[in-house]
Amino acid sequence: MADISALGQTVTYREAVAEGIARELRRDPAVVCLGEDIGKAGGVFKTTQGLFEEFGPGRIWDTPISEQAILGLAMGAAMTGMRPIAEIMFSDFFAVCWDYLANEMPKIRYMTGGQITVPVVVRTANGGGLGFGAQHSQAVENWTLAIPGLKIVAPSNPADVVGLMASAVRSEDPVVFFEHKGLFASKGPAAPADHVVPLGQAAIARAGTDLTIVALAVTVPMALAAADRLAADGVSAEVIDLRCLVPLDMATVLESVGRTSRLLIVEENPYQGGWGGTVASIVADEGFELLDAPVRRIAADCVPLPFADALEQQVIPTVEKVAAAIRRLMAY
Amino acid sequence: MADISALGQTVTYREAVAEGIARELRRDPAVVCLGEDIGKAGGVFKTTQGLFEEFGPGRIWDTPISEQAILGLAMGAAMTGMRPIAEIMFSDFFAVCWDYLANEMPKIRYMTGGQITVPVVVRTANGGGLGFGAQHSQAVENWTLAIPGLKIVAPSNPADVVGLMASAVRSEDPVVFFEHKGLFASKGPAAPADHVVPLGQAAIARAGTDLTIVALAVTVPMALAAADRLAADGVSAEVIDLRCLVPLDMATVLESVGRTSRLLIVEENPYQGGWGGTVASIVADEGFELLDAPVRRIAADCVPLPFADALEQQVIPTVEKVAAAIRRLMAY
Amino acid sequence: MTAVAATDDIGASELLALYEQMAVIRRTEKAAHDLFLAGLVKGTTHLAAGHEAVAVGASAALRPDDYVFATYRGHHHAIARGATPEECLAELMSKATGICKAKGGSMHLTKASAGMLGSYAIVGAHLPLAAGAAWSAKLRGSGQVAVAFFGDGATNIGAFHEALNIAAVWSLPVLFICENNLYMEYTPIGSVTPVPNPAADRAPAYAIPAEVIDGNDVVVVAAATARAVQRARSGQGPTVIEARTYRHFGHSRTDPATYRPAEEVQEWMERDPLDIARARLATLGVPVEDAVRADDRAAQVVAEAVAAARAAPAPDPADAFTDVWADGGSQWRT
Amino acid sequence: MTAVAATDDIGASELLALYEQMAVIRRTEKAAHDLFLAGLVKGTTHLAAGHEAVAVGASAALRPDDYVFATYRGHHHAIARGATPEECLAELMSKATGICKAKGGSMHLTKASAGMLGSYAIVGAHLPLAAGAAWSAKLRGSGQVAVAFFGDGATNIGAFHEALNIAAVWSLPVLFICENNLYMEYTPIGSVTPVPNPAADRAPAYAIPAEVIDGNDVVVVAAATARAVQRARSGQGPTVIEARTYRHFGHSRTDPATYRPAEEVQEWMERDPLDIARARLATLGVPVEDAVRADDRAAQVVAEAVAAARAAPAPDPADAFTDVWADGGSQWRT
Ligand SMILES: Cc1ncc(C[n+]2csc(CCOP(=O)(O)OP(=O)(O)O)c2C)c(N)n1
Ligand SMILES: Cc1ncc(C[n+]2csc(CCOP(=O)(O)OP(=O)(O)O)c2C)c(N)n1
Ligand SMILES: [Mg+2]
Ligand SMILES: [Mg+2]
Repeated sequence: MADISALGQTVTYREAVAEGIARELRRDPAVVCLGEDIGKAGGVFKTTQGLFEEFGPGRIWDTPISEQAILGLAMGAAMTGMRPIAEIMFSDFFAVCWDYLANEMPKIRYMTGGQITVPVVVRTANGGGLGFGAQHSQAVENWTLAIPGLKIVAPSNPADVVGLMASAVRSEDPVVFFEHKGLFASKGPAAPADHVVPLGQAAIARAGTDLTIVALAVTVPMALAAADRLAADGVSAEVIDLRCLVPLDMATVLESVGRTSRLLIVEENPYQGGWGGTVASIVADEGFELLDAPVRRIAADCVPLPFADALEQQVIPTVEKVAAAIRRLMAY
Repeated sequence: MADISALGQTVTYREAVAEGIARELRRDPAVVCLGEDIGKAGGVFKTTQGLFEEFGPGRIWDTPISEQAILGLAMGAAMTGMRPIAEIMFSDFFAVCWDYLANEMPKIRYMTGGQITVPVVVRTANGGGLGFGAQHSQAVENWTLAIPGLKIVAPSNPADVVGLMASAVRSEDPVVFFEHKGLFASKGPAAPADHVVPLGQAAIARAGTDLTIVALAVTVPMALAAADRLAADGVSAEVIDLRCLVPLDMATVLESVGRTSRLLIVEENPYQGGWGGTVASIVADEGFELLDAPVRRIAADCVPLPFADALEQQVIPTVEKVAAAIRRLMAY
Repeated sequence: MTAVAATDDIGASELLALYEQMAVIRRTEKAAHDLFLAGLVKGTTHLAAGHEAVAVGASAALRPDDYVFATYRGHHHAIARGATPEECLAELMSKATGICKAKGGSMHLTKASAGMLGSYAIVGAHLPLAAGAAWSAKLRGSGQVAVAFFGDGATNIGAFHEALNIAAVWSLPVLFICENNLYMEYTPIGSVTPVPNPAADRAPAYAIPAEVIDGNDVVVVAAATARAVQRARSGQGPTVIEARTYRHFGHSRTDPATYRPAEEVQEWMERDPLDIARARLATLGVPVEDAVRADDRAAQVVAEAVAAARAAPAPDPADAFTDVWADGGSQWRT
Repeated sequence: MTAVAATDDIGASELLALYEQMAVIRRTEKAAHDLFLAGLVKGTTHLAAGHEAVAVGASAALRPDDYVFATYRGHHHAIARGATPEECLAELMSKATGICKAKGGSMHLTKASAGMLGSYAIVGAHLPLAAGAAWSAKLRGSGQVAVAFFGDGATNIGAFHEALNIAAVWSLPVLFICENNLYMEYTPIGSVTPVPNPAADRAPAYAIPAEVIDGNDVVVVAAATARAVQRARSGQGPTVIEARTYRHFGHSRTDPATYRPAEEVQEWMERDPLDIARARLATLGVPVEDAVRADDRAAQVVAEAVAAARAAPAPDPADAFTDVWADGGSQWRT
């Protein structure tokens, strides 16, 4: 693997995924990767490019199209001394191995009274906006939020990818790691050496005083763009990058809302059952007295994702929709 | 099947399930049932008792332990002229056939531009409180709420079971029908003949003026009991039985909150990602000006469900917890 | 170049019609490829050039009211069942006239009115659906059969196992036709499967009869399908057919398929299903000009389809909010 | 009454020890049954009385550091691997001293310190886990093997297929041991499976060797397991063992199992694994008093276990909020 950790260098999110994995593979011989086409082919999104060449077939395992086996193998190996990183190619395919994410990995420690530890990372390409249609475009981070016992990571930029991957792999608990398809080509500063971002710490991606925007993964750059656009109108928006859904850093959100008194949540999953509902309900309870305006959510509309760009843009969050929501909220 | 439709008779929720299915089987020859042990054995919860005897093996099909096949068969048959009622024995097992609920049934109409119709009902025993442990006790109605394209029904009493079953089977859209394990033995008035409860209409289970409690399935009797208890203290609580999560009758909820200005949501699924978050966020947005107090949610704690009664009661909603929450909310 | 047996009972004019269908598919796939490169097709495509004989041969043995379920690599099945190249290409080009109103895209071509009940993009998911359609046919006593086409890679996923088992136990009129093109995306099926024929070698686990056939010979495919259809319609239950074939393009989009050895590619290119059909036509005494004319007609159909699809309007943005429910809308709350 | 071959190479004292283990299991199950009827065990139980020889025979062929994965019907596997009747019964009785701190219950008995890595209540889910543990052993070069015990009904679920396939392809040191007790819950396996031996007849689909054995003869089970372990440890990959057995109680709780024909029940009761072991002991020249004494010891162990479990304290309610995360707690937000 090329060394992309040199300071000041700019890398893609895609490269950061491979880099983040490579660093952990180098650090700990118990780390091992498995998934479909992740080896010689370097992954369908090229997010495992170079790993097979550097680490060989003993560390990087190509599997059949057997998602239950992939996650079952990963869990069984994690229970017995390894630290597997399993790839599920598209997050939509969680649906064919959901039992491992919903009933096995998150519950075994609890139901054995703490006897079993499952240090596994499940990586997946999440989200829409690329015209892949209803079965290859979903943002399903909210599926995993419904399951107590999973840690949930969804980075928005290359340095966070590396830093959060380090924490995910070192976590003794199962972690779902959402890599956003719409961000793979995006660029940002490379992570410094030994970069570790702890799980459960939101970042203030943009400081502001007039309203708080809570965002995750692809909606972070979207919120930042909208905030920049509104700055021209004199609106000072604070953008919080949650980075994780579990642990969920509500302290940072509530502190921000305490300063701004307005909250807009921007999430890519559908409105019905979306993670923003959980955040909104906490604020509507614990932050009720902080609010000067309704809590608003921009989420995907409650329809399957259409193929055509022109239709998909109608359904998923966009900079325009966020900007319009900011305007409406500031006008309240 | 015994005729339990005589007016004034009292029946169990369990009997109502079998009765609701039987009425539809009698009415429409396209209705057919499939699932594990639903035939001669009458179902592990005895909710299909008598069906095999009345309708025979051509209408009531025992399957292997193949949940993907069960839902796949049901969907394929629904696409081609039948109206299958599929049973998934415990709702936890949705995890082994989630693809059909998440990616296939709810999306095929949309992604074919309306060419295909899937009139299928997926019945399942949902919920906890019986000491069945982490993998047989979950309330997973929120899993389905995350999926646009599914209708979601969860009756709280025998008459509604029959009336909503009629609507579910007659629906041209896929319906997930949650039968609550904790309610099977509960009793209520039998449904009158030809009883049909439309999908998406909440019921005011108890009228009140001081606060609105939104409940579903097992939390309805829980909320009613808590409300009765608080009545002694002079609190007049209104209890709304949502009956369905999709279509979601927010009009009834918002109207009620408009009168009471206080909202408590009681849901059995875990707080994180629970359906109450969606309801709370709509009220915190569209009903912001109606509220005189924080929106509160009583939900399961964010842990897997423990086996021991004494532990499980710590985790799931109880009458005591609801009563305490009412008190706190009225004291705000 | 290609040796064919002259013993199969298919007439010259019928074979010529099948050849023309294959030519239409080949040219449609080429057009899709070019339009993708030109940026006019977005998202992804999985082209079936090379697989034409499977779709056309199998469809030739089916009744119009039979059911077909395909994968994301399903253009050939849609066209073989009667979808026009124009409505398919319009779909790929995100046009309002697309076969799924531009809501499905390349991976979900569907022509329900012709019994082509969808293209599914979750590997293996449609095998139980085909079993379900077959169960429905059995319940209704309609005499219909259902066919699931799927890739070699699908044989290792759970849904495959559950579908074959239930189809056998309930003796359902369903055909499981595997298009074994030797590769999943970029990984050879042989490296992740412990038996040489991933579909056929599994069939005995369900007491289902199976055949491994030359999937590049449309006559062989039609004959094997006809035998399986005959079994299904006469109540003898499911059949597994493993049709060996090869894709001419990469897995999807612009994949150059460099993971395939040059000699292997060469060998299979020499077994082009269109060439094999032409050789068969010659054996049956059909003048070469007839095949050329069929080709020309195919070329013209596809050229016109491209032009019409290009000219077609974009979908109405409001269409994003229709077709969730049977009432036509998408309202989920009051 | 039961005829046994005297040719198996197991010594008298070893067999007596196995017999005593089986007796302990039998009495534990009987105790669990009675405690359930007395209302002291809540929720559900799936008793393994009748299946003792599978657990005890297989465990006899394993190393202490090997891995075992069981189903919700797993009391016998927990005990065979070293869990005490007391900690198991305390678990069933919702006591703080339960093997899983009363958080798991009957369906999830686990003794990780003895390599008994859990009892799983989603049918089939643990087969891939066992493959994963075997993969881990292979990666670490530890020489360990993993065993998944599962029911006949589990052979029709997708995870079975995926687990066997990957185990074969990666040549993993894993044993798939099916306890074929002829029934799923209340439905005979033969009515939903198209092959007579639901596990063994599927093994060729993965090129995995398989045996169908008498699961009620502990010596037969031990010998078959030893052969499979030997293959696994020497790098020859997985084995399927289908052990035919029968449950003495119903499927769960108070199921009277009236769906089973009386003659069938009778026939199997006459093939009680404890009787078979006693007959074998006699053949080996072990005095009948030795078996009686082993039985008495078992009775005493279980009686003491019941008393201790009854006397044990209830769990601390605060325990509901521990053990979600490796840090011991359950905090999911700030
Ligand atoms: C459940 C699932 N896993 C993985 C994928 C990603 N994927 C799409 S096509 C493909 C390869 C399929 O290979 P095969 O079944 O041989 O069909 P082919 O593409 O060769 O026609 C994979 C892995 C998917 N769509 N669904
Ligand atoms: C995926 C799944 N489907 C259904 C069930 C319900 N269930 C529990 S045990 C059982 C029967 C299992 O039969 P078998 O595998 O033969 O094991 P046995 O109980 O006979 O030991 C069923 C259907 C389940 N637990 N998990
Ligand atoms: Mg292939
Ligand atoms: Mg069994």
